Amino acid sequence: MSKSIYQRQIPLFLIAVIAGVFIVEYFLIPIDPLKALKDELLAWGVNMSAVAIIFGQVMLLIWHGRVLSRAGERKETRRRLFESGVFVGGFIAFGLLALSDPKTISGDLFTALYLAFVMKFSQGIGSCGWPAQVNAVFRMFKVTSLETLTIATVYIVTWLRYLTAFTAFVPGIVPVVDWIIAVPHAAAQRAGLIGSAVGAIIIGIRALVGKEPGLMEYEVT
Amino acid sequence: MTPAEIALVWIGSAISLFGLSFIWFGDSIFFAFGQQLYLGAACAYTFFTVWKGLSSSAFTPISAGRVTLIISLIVGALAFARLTRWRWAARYPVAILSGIGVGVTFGLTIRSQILVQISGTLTNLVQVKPDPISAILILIGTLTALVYFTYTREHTGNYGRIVKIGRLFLMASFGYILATDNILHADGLITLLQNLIRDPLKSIGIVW
Amino acid sequence: MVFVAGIVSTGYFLWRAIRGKTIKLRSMAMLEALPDVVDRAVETGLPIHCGAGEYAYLSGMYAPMTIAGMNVLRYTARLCFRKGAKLIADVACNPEAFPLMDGIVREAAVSEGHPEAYRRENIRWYGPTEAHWQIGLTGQIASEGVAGLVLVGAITGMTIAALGAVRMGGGLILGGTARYYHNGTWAALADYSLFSDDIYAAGAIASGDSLVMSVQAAGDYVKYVLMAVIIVFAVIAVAGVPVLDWLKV
Amino acid sequence: MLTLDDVIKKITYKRLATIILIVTCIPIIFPIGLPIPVSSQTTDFRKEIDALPQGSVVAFGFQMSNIGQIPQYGPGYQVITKYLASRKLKVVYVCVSDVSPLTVEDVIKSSGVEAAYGWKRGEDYVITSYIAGEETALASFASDVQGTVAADYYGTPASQIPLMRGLKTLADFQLAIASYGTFTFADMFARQWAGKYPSVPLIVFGMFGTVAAYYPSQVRGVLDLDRGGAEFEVLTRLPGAYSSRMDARNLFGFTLVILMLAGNIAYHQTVGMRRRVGAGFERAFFGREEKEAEKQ
Repeated sequence: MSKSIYQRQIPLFLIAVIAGVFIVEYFLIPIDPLKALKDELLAWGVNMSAVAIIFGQVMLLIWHGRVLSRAGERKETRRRLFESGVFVGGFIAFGLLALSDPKTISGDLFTALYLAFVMKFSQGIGSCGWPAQVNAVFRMFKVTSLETLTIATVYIVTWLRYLTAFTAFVPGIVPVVDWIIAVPHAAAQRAGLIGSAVGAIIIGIRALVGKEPGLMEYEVT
Repeated sequence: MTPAEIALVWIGSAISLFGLSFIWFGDSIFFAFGQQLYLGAACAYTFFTVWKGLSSSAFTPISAGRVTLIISLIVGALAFARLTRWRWAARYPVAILSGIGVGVTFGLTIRSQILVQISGTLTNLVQVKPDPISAILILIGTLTALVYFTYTREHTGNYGRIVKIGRLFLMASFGYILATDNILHADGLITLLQNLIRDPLKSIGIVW
Repeated sequence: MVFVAGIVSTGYFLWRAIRGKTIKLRSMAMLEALPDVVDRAVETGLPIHCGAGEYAYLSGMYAPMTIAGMNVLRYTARLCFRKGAKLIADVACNPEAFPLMDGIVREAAVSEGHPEAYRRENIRWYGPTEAHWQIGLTGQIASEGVAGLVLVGAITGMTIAALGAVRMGGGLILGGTARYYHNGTWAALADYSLFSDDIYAAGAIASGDSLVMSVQAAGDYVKYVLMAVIIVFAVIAVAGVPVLDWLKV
Repeated sequence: MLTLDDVIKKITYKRLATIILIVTCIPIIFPIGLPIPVSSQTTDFRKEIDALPQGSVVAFGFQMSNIGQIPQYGPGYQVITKYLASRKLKVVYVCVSDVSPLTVEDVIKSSGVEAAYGWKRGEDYVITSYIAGEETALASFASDVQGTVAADYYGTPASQIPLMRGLKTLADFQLAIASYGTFTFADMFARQWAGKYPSVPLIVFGMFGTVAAYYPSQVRGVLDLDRGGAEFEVLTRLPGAYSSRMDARNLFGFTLVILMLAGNIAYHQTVGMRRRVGAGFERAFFGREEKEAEKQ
């Protein structure tokens, strides 16, 4: 048997068959055996997805090992050692904390420490996005055409509508923004959704006929 | 508050600052510490979540006799074949998951992204909502913005003019969603500052 | 009806393409800028980060966006290996596509004659949630620098901190998503943006396969049909025909 | 002489961030007390709750995309929970993201409803375990409550939870509340809950723009995140964190708008209204035209 058959052709065929089952069940024959097959495949998907996360975690640990082993200079090695040490330390410490409590990750101590460390850092880094946006708006929003005038005007008007002090003195801003949401935004959003839906359908059909290159690498070994 | 709770509030605030410090100091040792601790701790959390998930979606049903699910675990584990010379075997879980993804998307996309959107546009017209002119504007906006998303013709001449109208609608929409997204992030900063300034002081009894 | 229009239109263009009658799609600024970004990476010695977004799953609603992103990843990887730039592929929070991305990058290295340039540690997964992705990617960009970030696929609002890191590091940002609510951010923050359906067209162009491009062109005709349907339905709906009942789902 | 353009050019990325940070800090340290007018969406949100008789059961759909959202959304959950408890309503928190159960638990603790209103787990409120599957999860809960929630977050079987008895479908609830951190959930809630069970009014704690199309027909009231939360605090006279955040948001917003306008004035002072290739936003959206112009 040619290598290409079991390395590429069968997986591509599997994609087409599985996608086909879902499509046929949805559009054409909603019969019980087909529905049962679909449910079974969905259950497989949930499990495979979970196994994929375990795979990712193993790869993450391998990544730390590889990066550490490849670190060249002393300074870089020290830094990598520190980073990997904190990562593995955090993993083990919180892992043991969960294991030490019958409620594992729902335990009181785990929750308290998790909120203090993990949530707080997530909040801190999550608050780093605004300078990028503010910078983009400040530096890039230059009104030079009708399009840029439109986006800049809507941007400012929307901001003002969400400033309570402004709406208290200029309540007329509220219906203006409500109109923007209901008319131009709704129209553009509908077009955007229809457009991307068509693109997605075309990709789906290409997958069905095995002509979608984004689904699989070409390499045969 | 107990001393332990006060300590946690102050430690939490310090950790938040490690994250925020990124804007001014970039990749500092504090940022790296917070980052790696977050990644490690959250990975441990996820490990237990995934394990719990697998228990209910795989181990329990398998022990109850639904043996076909064993295949899903075996095929899923083929992802590890990427680490061996039989790396092509990892294409099987990818193929099954892609097949599910493509299949699931198909019907739902047609329903929620095409039919519901067309129906919405027509509803505006039939019910004359919000007003007759606006209802017609929605129709024009939807059609012209959709013309923008065509790729076989260059956007020049009369066709380009239609696209230009569509682009105006898109611009208005992007202006709105960008502003609301900015506000969301601004609120994130405000929340953080409020927590950073008030919570530690509140924990030691300073409230104003 | 939409399903049938899609099948018929795609089938027709596929048949034409197989017979050699291919169709070209209009050029896209983002793809045209990509070689320049790779050149910049070579000059500065900084890496290019490329991915399909933090929601680039295979098994869910975002599968088509992921697939489009994979085509762009292959194109970017080939350019990087050809020109000698370092590529880092960023895997989504749910690593279903990890093996696929690993395979595509490896294939690109081999096909460009530089198998030694493929390194597994350059395919990176940061953790299972959006926050992991954001924190991990931001940290990587901060510590290693970046010449460009190419993200095409299922992107969320959590990318912004990473985009800020790219800006701070002087890198270029290219990409976009079909998730509508994030188009505004990408319009403002990216140097070259793609919106909604643009990512699918970009994926087809990036594949370099004339057959794929021709099939993508079928989408235009489906859209024309839909436009006609909207106009006709609008007219008859106003005339009192219960069109909305036909569309009930 | 220093022109506006010179000043603008001196505002680097970090300096810009510093300016905004300082401006935002001021009202947090020294509250100003700017007015907070209450919008109709918030009033409608309250009306739907007020319309319920004591003992009614509410389904609180709870989705958060990540744990870092707790501080931002937390006060909203707290004030809503407090108000529901004060009205002697019963709540089933339907957790459709992995961090939801943990968050609800924190909300119940930090809002102090158990002590203040005598709320009891199992009788007055239930926290479901994480129901995976996003839209499928919402649909499944709506059509088969007992089948979807076999046990609560603490492992108690649904059959042993007094509040869960008699709850078969979403139609057995008197009100549904949707809250979400991921925008796409707005449509899912509207489709699976409000769309399929129109007899159960749906109110939302989330960004207004995401449900604008459904308001007020399917979605009867909206708390528009921080602004809506602040309005709700004013309306219900339950003091919370949002009201004080509004001062900071106002200053943040006004500064941003002024800076943007100043940037534009400076730009046009130096280059005039003529179209400059590669200028600002043009580069992002019209890259292709820019290339064509370069060729010409």
